[in-house]
Amino acid sequence: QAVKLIFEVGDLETTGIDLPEPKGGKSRLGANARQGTIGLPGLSEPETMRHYVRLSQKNYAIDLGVYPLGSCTMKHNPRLNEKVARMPGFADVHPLQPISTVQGALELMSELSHWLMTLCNMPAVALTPKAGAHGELCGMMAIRARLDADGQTQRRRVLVPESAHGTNPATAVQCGFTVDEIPASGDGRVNLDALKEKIASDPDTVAGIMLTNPNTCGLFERDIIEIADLIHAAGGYFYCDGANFNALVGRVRPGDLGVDAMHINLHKTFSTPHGGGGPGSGPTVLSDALKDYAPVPYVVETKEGYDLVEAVDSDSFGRMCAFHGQMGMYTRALTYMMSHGSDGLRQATEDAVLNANYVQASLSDVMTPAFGGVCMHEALFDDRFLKDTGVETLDFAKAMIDEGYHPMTMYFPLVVHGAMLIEPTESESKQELDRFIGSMRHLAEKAKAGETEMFKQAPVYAPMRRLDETQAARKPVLRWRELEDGKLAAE
Amino acid sequence: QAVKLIFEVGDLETTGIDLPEPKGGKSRLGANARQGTIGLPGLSEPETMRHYVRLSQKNYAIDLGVYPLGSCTMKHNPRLNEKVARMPGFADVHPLQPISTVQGALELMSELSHWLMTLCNMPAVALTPKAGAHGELCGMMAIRARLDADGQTQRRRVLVPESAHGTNPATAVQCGFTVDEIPASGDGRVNLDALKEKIASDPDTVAGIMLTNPNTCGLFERDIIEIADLIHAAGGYFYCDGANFNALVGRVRPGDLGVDAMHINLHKTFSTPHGGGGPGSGPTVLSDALKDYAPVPYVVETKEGYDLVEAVDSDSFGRMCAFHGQMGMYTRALTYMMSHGSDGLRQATEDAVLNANYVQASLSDVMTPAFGGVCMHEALFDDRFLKDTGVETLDFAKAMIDEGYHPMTMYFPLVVHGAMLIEPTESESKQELDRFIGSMRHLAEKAKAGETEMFKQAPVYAPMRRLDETQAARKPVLRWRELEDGKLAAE
Amino acid sequence: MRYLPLTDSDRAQMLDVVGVSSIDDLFQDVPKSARLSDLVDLPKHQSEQAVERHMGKLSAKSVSAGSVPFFCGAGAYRHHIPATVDHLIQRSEFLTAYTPYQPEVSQGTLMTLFEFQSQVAALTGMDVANASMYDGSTACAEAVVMAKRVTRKTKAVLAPGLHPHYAAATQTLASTLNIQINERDCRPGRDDHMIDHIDDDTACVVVQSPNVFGEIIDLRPIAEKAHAHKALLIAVFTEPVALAAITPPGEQGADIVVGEGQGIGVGLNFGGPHVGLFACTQKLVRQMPGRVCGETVDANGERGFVLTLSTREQHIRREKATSNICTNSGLCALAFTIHMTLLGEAGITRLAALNHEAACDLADRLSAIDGVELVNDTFFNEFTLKLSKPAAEVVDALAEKNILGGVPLTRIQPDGDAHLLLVCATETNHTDDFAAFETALKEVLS
Amino acid sequence: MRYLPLTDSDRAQMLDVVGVSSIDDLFQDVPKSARLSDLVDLPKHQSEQAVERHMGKLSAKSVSAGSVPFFCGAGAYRHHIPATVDHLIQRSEFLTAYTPYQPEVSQGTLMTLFEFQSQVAALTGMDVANASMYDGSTACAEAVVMAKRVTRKTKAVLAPGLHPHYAAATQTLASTLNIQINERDCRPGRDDHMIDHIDDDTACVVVQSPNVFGEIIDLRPIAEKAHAHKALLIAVFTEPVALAAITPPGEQGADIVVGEGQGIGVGLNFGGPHVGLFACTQKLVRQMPGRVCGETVDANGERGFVLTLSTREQHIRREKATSNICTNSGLCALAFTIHMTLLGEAGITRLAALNHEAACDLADRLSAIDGVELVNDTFFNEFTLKLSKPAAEVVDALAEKNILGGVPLTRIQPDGDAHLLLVCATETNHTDDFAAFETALKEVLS
Repeated sequence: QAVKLIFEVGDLETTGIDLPEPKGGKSRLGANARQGTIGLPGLSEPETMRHYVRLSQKNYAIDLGVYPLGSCTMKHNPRLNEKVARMPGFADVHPLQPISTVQGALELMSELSHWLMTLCNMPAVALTPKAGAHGELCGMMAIRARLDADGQTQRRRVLVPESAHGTNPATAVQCGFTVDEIPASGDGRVNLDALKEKIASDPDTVAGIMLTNPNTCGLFERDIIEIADLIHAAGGYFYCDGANFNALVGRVRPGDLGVDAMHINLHKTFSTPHGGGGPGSGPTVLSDALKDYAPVPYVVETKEGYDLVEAVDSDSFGRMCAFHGQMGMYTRALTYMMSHGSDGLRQATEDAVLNANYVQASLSDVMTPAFGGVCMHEALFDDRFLKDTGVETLDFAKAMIDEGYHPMTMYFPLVVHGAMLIEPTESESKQELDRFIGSMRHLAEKAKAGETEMFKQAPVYAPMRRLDETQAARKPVLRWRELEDGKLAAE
Repeated sequence: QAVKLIFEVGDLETTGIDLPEPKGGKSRLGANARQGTIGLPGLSEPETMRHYVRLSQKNYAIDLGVYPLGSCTMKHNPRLNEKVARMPGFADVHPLQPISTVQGALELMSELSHWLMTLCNMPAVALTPKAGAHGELCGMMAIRARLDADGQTQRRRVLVPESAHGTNPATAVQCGFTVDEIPASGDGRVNLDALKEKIASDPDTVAGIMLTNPNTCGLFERDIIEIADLIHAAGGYFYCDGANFNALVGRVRPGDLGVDAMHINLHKTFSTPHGGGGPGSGPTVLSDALKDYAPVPYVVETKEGYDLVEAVDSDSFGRMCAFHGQMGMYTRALTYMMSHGSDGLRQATEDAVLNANYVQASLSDVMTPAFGGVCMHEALFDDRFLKDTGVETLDFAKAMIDEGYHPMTMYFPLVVHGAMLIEPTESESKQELDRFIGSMRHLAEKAKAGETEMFKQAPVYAPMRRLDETQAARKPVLRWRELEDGKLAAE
Repeated sequence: MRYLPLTDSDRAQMLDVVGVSSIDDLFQDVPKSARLSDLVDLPKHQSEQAVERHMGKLSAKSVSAGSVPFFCGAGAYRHHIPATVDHLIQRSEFLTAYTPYQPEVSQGTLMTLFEFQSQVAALTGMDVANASMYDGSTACAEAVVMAKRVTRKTKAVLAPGLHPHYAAATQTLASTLNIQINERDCRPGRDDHMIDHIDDDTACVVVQSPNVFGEIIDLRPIAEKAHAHKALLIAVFTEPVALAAITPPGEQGADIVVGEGQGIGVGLNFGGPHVGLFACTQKLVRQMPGRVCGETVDANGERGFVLTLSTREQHIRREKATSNICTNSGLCALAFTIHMTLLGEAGITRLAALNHEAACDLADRLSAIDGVELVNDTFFNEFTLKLSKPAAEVVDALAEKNILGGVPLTRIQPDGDAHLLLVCATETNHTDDFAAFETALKEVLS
Repeated sequence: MRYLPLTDSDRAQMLDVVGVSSIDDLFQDVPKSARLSDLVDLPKHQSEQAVERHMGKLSAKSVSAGSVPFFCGAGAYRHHIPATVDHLIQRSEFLTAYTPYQPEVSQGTLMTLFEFQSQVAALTGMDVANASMYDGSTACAEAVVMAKRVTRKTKAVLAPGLHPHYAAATQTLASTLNIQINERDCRPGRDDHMIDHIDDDTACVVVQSPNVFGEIIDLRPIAEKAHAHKALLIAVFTEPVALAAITPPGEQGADIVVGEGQGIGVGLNFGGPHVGLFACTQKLVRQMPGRVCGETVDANGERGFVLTLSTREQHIRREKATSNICTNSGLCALAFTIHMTLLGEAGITRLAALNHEAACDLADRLSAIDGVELVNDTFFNEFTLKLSKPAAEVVDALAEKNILGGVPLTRIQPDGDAHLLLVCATETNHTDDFAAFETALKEVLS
């Protein structure tokens, strides 16, 4: 049953919140007091509840089934974390209260930092970045600040593999760098020769490299230490995209690989919920070379307790946002890490990698692994197995919906044709994986058997059929508008 | 997709709860320490979450749509009530803590009592009954205790209208009474002549009457004061089934009608959630004639604060259960009542009655109201409009599921053929009601148009098709059992 | 009026459709003398914030168990409940659903009830269980009534160690049904003697283990004697976690097992809501009170679940029903089932071991104090101390030191031994709590 | 390991299928020198109870706003959030869903985003809004970058009354993109003067209203001057509730409106997560950063919603994207939308009136104290006091009296006037709070 928009249900008089009557005294709003209506419909509380509960049931969610989005790391979100995040000493504390009244909050930030630095073997972490891409910005800003401090203002070229997340080049540009793309080798990793050539072509302009490891093909960059050495030798810095850190936690420390900066997606690796698109949190670990350039604010420990450094002085490249970052995510991530502990975190990493390899191995006879061999936490397939079937990656993905699954990541990384990137995470049981594998095999066989129409029609069991994205982009309707005749309609 | 039982997913080794390792000291369990396994499967936390989230989506709920179950009063359950019920001073308090440490809890019980007594205009209320039927027991026990105290031990006959809830006769019997049924009159109310006759036939054996008002046909018993007088004159007591009190709150007080005892379903009238079948709560108001016989425990106010009378002495008929009743429901009900206030409670009653009348009026041309005229909070239809269509009330109800609704109450009350009892409650907006009315009209027209098969097949859009209740009862499979060969199967 | 969706213009339109001119017309059947024209004398509606503030103040006037060292049991037990449990039971689809009479749209509730029944049957060692009762005490009372129905005999023998509230609730229900109940001497170490009360008129024997003093009772000899006289053995428990540590009553000859399930999944709640567990042998299933969920198939042959055997119930059988029970404790049963599913065999076994260990530690510490004597030979997580001072005074003195140090027997059995104190330890107790209790008790008794 | 479903026997079987003999083989590509064989030096796994206890202790070490009289604002505002909001955002289907890239199974999130965008557009008086940013400050910075992109000019004029954190975050992003930013004199009553800075090189003017001192700024003359020089007016707000009380920036000529949405639906959270609002004119829509949800139809012609205009975004456009933003603040946007839906026009208007009333009352009370001067001519729910003593000292002294009495300007602008105190009152303040604040401030200043 189609759900109406609140604008089609509510009206300007109804409200779901009882408030006392204002006494109606003088106004200090001055000349700019609002005239006229805003245009916000109100619903009573029962109507509101029903509206959003109904809507919610049109969503897929981890709590409903396998969510194999490669590079997105959809893992179990423990409800303990939600409970802790709502404790009043974390949730109901103002960021600008006197420092003496927020000692618990600062201690938590300090503990979180300790965990992150230890897991990474890095000497510093900037907690403030508000998401992964914001963390990239933090790391690249720190690199730029260091370069500028060293008078290396000509170093503005950042090497980025073609398999990189889109955020990498976008971030580099947002920091005033130019992007120089490195091609992949046949085994899905950085082409070392090409890299050397890129560096050698103009070593003095190299600001650094942005590399994801394991990379977006789900593969560990075997030559990573050599790559780090090459970049360092050229006078640049190594930014590691930490989106896939969940494949390494407790088994490999970025600090041991020569990384200078890496953001950590608390919402991927440490299980803070994705929430339909955030909020995330992107604490960024920094090497000795970069740590003095970290943004404000940060927590320091003094004799009297914890303190916050908020003013920009010294070498800090500045402030990235108001206040101190995503406290609500810190609480969840620390709760998660403490629950797992050093042993559980390592085991989780191992299970994530095992699950991915199990999926890859179990499907390699009916689908086509892009590179073969052992993978890390995600299994990458290309569309060769769909050749001549008329079924494309998109169709295959939509057919997965009818099997009861969220599709895997499609058409990314770009280096693989018709890519299908599957990340099961450690949260899936063997039983669930076996069912998932069965569904995938079933679809692969259907495709090969020529049942193309089924794929083209898919999904048919979802809350909606395929949506027309072209129309949406061509004539964007981005908000509700009231029509002039007093009726309401989408613009 | 079919969901497996936990017994088909879990095993005896897996657990979703980490606990420290026991130190393994001496045992004080004696000779009866457990040997052998229990047979309880465990699931990890992510599996558990997914299992129950998936299962939950197979349920209909108020938060999803109209739930027009007559006599069940499925109204909006505010989440504020849930929040309040979880406050530590209510949820995390032991019933046998020293009285000095539970003053807030007792004050809440006292406040709740004040609200209930005021709304009912009754001098006393026993809070302990754990549900409506338990409240009936409470009221009837009090009547019996009073009769016994007065030496009226021959009064064991309870008059019960044939339209009564099944709990009424069952309760009467459970209190050692016999049930004497009173027929209904043509207008769906108690047949006053028949009642007089029943009384006159042997007035000395009359213990009392159990009457629902508004009655289960959704009608106010016009002669209720006369009925009360008749019973009292005969030496009996008037038990009112309060299941439909939500039609009266703030407009009519049972104490003004001559009621001696009435239970109040906090989960119907005052919105504590039904929870798929409880917990309920059935505080029972008592008249001056009965109040000395109330069960223990009860709260009293002293100079030092609140106190609990827990020991049975004086006239109390005894104890109904361990501890003091459904505290968790008291908190929710009081929160609800305070939110509504005297004005909101009255308005809610009016809206509930208006909604029912609106449904009745809007459907009276295509369906057949059982009695016609103005109804109270529920609209009763019979199956005359389905005559010769081959469609029965059951089929009609199942077809409502395919329209996206929970069926109304069927085949109850028994006095109406193929009864359909619709209670929309005050929580429904006009918009929702209009949609509901539209669906009902649509179905009524389909039935008349001879589309019988659609009804017989229904539901087809629900999580399951019609279930075979006969098979379930004939060969009851009431639990999971492990088969002897080590495999698991339902018994 | 945040909970009321109708607007004044809706109301006017709807009255029009109904064909009356005012709301008052809809109340025309109410005798004039009983029509309220004014509001009742209660406060008017308040904002969510105001109500929450008021309730918060009330809450703060009690001492919550989690805020102090806490050792109360005696029928209600404090365990750690995983956040998952409370999250799941608050889902709209579970919380705001009715009794699953329409199985096609209630499989969520029904399947969990089937799991619940299976778990309860496994834990008690019985064949079948129902879908829950109000609580342990009312389940106990219903069991006695059921025994009368089954045996057509009218004498019930209640063990001295039965929780006094359970005995009282049973007495209340029994009194109107002409069931005779023995005098009970509620003292420790007396449960064996009840065998002497059993005779051919006995419908049932009701024995609690661990009993209210924490003693673990051997049910076998009692079962033997009962069965010899064609009486049923009703086994009672108040702490479900204990069943993971002791031989289940089903293996000791119980015909009916009833008890309190609160310890798993449900908070203390000042005594309610809790959840009554009720299990019995296959033979007795059609005499059980309460709702039962059973497996069946739908029109497509798919496995599904329904409420069944409803010909026992009041809404079908009316005055011939096995009980008047209607609403049960569905949501608490769900909480029990989720918590139990998380625990599983491995978890509940370990949880039981930790509880027993905690109680052993505490018993050792406290019984070493002058003026304290451990009464029990055996116990699970609760034991009885005999103190040199009246227990009620001691508990009050401890409360002033912010320690909730157990339940004096006289609180639940006013004529009981005033020097007996029931003390419980669970996995929620920190070692610091033990030390604090020990120190404080020493001070109070010295 | 409660979060890990694999059993050891699963692992063994799966390794077998993969064709390796141990987990180590799966890490074969890691250089030997970087392989950790031991556990890192951190505590091992702990029970839920132990973790909760630890976190509870940390929580108790801070003074929560709700536990004391509380008057802090300066970019984060404490309002009462209905229980419904927090309940709904915790539903699995919202909480544990990803960005809605697969619209067929994401209509729940998408439709709420469409509602969110519509509400934000209405509230700001703008044509369109995006699906949220991290927070107000980063939205502000992105708006300046966008203005550069739109105008191809590189000078940004920030108003003196812009929240210093917003200015700093903008400065950080601008610095690497060769955007020149003026020196700001962060004092009250200076926002008019910024008009003088606008010239033909100006890409944008950034003005906050109510500004950080609480002053309500007339944007019209600034818009006029800006537009005369083909510069964009970026209007900023930090308190969304204020927009219900004042003329929306869209009616005053703003081209882009950015601000913090936290005040509706989202708690203080010690500063994050919050939710950035971003709205602009129709003309600029394809230059907006961040995700946008749009209406379309499915294959059956049914109305549905999708993420759209993604050719602006990094995952498609990579280095040519309008921003590197990827994850936004979806769940907070949902909370905003639910809270706003509950409020509706009637509710938000009344809420704004109550806030203003509270602030007026408080301003009157406090400014009557010796040594206190009210700086503002106009304000909504926050105003600035000039104190006879340094504000930071006063606030610390108040904190010792358990009153959180506002934010000293120097906390956010270290070189600002040390005697200025920013004070905020909302509907959450009880009259008792005002009296307590008044009394305490008198004492501290005397």
